[in-house]
Amino acid sequence: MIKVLFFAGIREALGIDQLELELEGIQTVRQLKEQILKEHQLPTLKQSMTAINESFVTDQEEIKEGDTVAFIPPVSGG
Amino acid sequence: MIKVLFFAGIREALGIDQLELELEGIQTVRQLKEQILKEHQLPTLKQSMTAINESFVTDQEEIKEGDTVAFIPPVSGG
Amino acid sequence: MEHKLFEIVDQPINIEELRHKVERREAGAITTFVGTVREFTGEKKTLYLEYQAYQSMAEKMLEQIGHEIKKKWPEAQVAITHRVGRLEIMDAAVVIAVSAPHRKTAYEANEYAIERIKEIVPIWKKEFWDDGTQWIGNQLETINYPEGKPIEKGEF
Amino acid sequence: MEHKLFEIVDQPINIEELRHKVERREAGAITTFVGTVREFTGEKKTLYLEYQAYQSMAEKMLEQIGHEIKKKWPEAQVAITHRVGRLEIMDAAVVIAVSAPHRKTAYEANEYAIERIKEIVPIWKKEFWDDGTQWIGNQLETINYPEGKPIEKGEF
Repeated sequence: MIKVLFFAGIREALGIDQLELELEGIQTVRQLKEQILKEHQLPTLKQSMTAINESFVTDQEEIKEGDTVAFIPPVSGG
Repeated sequence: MIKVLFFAGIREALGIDQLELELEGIQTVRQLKEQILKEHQLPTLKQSMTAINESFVTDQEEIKEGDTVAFIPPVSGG
Repeated sequence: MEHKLFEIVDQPINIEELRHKVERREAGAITTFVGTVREFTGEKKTLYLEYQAYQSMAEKMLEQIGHEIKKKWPEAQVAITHRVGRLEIMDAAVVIAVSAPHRKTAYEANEYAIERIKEIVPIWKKEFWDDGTQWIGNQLETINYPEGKPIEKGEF
Repeated sequence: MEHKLFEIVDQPINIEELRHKVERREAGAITTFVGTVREFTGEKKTLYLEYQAYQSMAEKMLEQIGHEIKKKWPEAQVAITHRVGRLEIMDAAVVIAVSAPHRKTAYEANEYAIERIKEIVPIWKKEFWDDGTQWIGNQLETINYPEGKPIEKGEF
């Protein structure tokens, strides 16, 4: 199981702020994104950065059992 | 009559913060400085700027009856 | 530590308190930056804003900015608080306080902090206008994240 | 005018009040600079300071700096207060508050103000150490006033 967190526009588009899912063949951030995009229209997801366990990672990063993956749309704090 | 104001190190060296004097032949800031230096040891006066009626002037500036002349040693506010 | 130097809060920010966090006898200069909700952006009139954060990561990223500053300006002391939730016009969204022995450092480190906040801290702003709402994207518009990863500064 | 934007005072400076003087709905950024009494300058330990001002001219020069800023950054709003008399370590000697629609202006105009204060405002600092006292001269040490007149910026 991994936990996936959604924020801002993505959260609003999906109507949920997080979900838990089984890895089942998903090994990298890229594969997780593709999986989600298969099921949802989420143009902002492509522009988003990704964090695993609160650290930014690239699309090549491996996801491990128990990880918390967060999609970080372009930030606008400050 | 003109009024002359002293500040900081100059005030301390002279022991007075202002004096009034007759112009009597003094026409410019330079002449006033020379007059004061004749009577007092004031090395800081040479490095000082001068203000007449609260505006900076050069040593060539003419002093007129009723003016307030202030010697402004290098400033150190802030 | 008596108080948190890097914080996400959902209440009004106490600016005085931020400054007190960085005050010390070694300091000759303290700068504060207050980012406030502006009514107009061009012709567009903002009614109010909503900020959302990935709180735990946002505080971690603020701390990272603190480390980056410590490395670039070892004599600087910095505290940052960002507010989330609904904010009205003129409310403070973010406050940055920096103390340093000399003023140049206090200005530079402070400006560095706000620039980095706009790059790496997971906080998002939603604008509410008369005629709609929008989540605001990267306001810098100049940044390119190759492969979705932000540019690293220093070794962090 | 409700309150004075440029002031010399002989009491502790209310920093909050300075910020309130420049707050407005058009502002998205407010910077404050607080110049504080530092305990050590190199090895030398300061016990306390005394500031003296040519008060009427000093306020006039602070206003001039305000005009210079208005000319360089028309959207900036600035307030400056300088304190005189005896100041202890950590006391605020000068506070500069600047608001602007955008942050860059708020930082730049603020730093410009403190640099100009150190050039043209008739205020002097006397340091009190364990082993003596001294009136401090121009701390910038880089400025040359031909014929004793400060460099003019803009048309003022």
